[in-house]
Amino acid sequence: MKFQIDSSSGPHIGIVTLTGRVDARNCTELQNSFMSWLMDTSRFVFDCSGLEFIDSSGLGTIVSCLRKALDHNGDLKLAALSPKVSMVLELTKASKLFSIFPDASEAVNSYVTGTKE
Amino acid sequence: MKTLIVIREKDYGWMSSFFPGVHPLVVPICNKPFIEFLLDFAILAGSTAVRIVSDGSLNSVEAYCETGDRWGIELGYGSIRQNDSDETVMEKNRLFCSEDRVLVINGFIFIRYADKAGLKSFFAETSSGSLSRCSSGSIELTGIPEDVSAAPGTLPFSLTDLHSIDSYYRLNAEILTDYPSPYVLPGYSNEPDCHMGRNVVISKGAEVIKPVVIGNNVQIMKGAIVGPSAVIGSNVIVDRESTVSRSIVLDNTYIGEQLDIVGRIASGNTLVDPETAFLVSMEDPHLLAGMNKAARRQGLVLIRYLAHAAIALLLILLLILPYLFFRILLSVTAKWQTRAVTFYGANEGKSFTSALPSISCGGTTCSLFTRLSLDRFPMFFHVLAGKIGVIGSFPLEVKESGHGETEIFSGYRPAVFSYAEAEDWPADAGESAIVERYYAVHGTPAQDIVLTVKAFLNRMHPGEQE
Amino acid sequence: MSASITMNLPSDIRYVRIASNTARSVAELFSGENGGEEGKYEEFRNAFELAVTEAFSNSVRHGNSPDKGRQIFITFSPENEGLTASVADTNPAFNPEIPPPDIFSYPESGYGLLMIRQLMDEIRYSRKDGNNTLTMHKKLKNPHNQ
Amino acid sequence: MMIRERNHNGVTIVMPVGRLDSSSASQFMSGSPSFSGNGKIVIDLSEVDFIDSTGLGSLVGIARKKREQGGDVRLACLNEKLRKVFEITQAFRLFDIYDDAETAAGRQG
Repeated sequence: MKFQIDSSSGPHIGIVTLTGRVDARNCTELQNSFMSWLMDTSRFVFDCSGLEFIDSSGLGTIVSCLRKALDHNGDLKLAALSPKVSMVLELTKASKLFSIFPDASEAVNSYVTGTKE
Repeated sequence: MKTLIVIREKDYGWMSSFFPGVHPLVVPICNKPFIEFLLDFAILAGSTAVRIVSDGSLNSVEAYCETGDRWGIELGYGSIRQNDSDETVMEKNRLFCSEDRVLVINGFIFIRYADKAGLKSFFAETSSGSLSRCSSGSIELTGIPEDVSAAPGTLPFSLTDLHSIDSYYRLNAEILTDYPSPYVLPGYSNEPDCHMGRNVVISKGAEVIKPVVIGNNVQIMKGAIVGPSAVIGSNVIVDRESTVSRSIVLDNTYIGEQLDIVGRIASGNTLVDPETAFLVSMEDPHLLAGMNKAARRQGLVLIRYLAHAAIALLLILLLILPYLFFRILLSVTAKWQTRAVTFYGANEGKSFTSALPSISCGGTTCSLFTRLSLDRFPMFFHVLAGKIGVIGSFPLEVKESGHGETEIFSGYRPAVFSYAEAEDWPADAGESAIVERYYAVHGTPAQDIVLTVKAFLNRMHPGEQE
Repeated sequence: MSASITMNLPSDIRYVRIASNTARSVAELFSGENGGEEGKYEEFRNAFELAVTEAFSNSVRHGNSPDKGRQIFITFSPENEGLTASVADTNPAFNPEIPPPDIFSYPESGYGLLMIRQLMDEIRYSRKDGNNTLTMHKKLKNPHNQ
Repeated sequence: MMIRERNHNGVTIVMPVGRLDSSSASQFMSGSPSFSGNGKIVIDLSEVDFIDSTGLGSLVGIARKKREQGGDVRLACLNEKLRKVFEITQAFRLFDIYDDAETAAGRQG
């Protein structure tokens, strides 16, 4: 789990790189970190290219992160979902809640241009 | 006529990653094991004896088909080796093949036909040789025809390759929409485009959209949508507000609440996207899970009874003094009454009546009474009598209006404590049903003991949890 | 067949056919009394005979001591719509969980337990007071087709 | 254990008679000179009505020895009972199994 601010294109966008698994064991860590990241920005891109597995508690955490970002007038966009992770998102209907992009840079650009997906 | 079915590991090996531990010949297509399609075809073609030969293990195929008695044919099995040519295969089975005409079904192929009646005469009259071929197999005839004078022109059947999970998925869909009737498993109710097995419970507010095939012992819960184009195996629960369409759900699968299964194959805890062949194994039993068949086995009934009776006895011994104390205390002040309540029993039509104490007092006395579960004390004796469990479903009261009967599901096992109480699940009937159903299929006697203790403690500290 | 049948045999491979034939007779009696018309339960009988034979040979083989007095105790009992056989000996303890041999290395032995496991519905091994007991159960009906 | 031998197209067909079990397997293994050397042989099992793991082990042993020496063994005429043993032990993967001994012998050599 890595966090960096991308301001190359203007607005501060928090890019979170998720790797490995997001599950019951480490989702609290993500939840807590997200609260501190919210101090810096409310616009997020979760780069999931290295994310191999997500379970329902991980999913719940990401959805709650989205809710918090929206509460702060921001957004949380997902990028580079592996087919397996996107199957879990579709299964649980979570895919309907997020804007999903094929890669992180497209997700970042969408904040600038305002395009949706 | 006889039929020789030749099936090699190289043709079906791809199946093992999607259906681990299941022989491809018994993998179901529209709920009917693949081998039955082949046997049906062999029988329609006029065969009285069939031999299945493979370079892989046929153990589970044999366990399923046995000697072929069920189909009224003589069924045998044989072994070949990996690199055997088709010619060698024929030599190894020479005695089987010598006397008669032999139809050789070679490869992992599905045979499609529309006209059942014409097959027999076709195979009797057609001259020997290769009849049809596709990339994963072929159909051939050997031996002398009975009568070639009326040699028919066009083939009354066609072959479909089974070479990828996508081809398996599409075959299911095609059979479902285009040719259901010749292939449906006997015993299914046959409404057009809607074939259902025994003991299918479709809850109020659930929707079934044709075409569908649904197996035995299936529960489709409130608000769930099944179909169009869904194949649901046996022993499947589609829980509340979930959607299963353009999908295949294999036997013994639990599908959790509020899920979308669209264009997928679900089997136990795995989910497959047939198009990309990606497979996800869920670790979360509340999403997708395999159903524990062992828990339903007869052998466990006794063990379960013993576990439940033991814990009931323990609780009786623990609670008898407080119970008597309350009883005497409250009887003196005329606040003790009993009310006979009749509940639905676990078996259909059976019910049991328990004289439950109803106390009319407020405050701490009353709360202590329920906290110690003394309000259910007389029910423990029903556990000893084997009528109910110590943990299971909320017992449903038999009412004059007949209300409640619709709520009874096949896994309903009334008990003193409910799984919902153990899991501290919302007490609303619809909500608690999820947990109860989940454990009805997954519970083990050991788990039951732990959950009973949990339920007992949860009742002791109401409202202290989140 | 309603009661259990017990026999003691010397731990000597020459007695294997007695174990084998008795197992078959017991299986025939049991299946015959439970509605087995001719041939119907042939597979049950074959499997039961073979599994008991394997268990007996295993016991003889593992008791490789010169102590000629050793005995093997076999008990047959009807149980839960099936037949149970237990084979007990006083040999050193063995590990019943040994993995099956790799067939492509042409193993000349080691098939015994694998076969018992495949043929029977349930097997249990216990070690108590210097005795090994292998208990095997086979249901009369095929559990797949009920 | 009795062992009969015959010849078909120059191939030895060995036919054990009786039970192939732990009390007869070692006798069977030393029962025919054709079990060693680089010749190709067929073992006709039509007269074997019982085989156990030791009996199976002896067949595997003969096959291994023959193949190491450049020969081969084919099996013929397994009844249901025997076939089951080959099936559950996976031994079918090691052997060429024929319906009849003559066909097994026929195209060799």
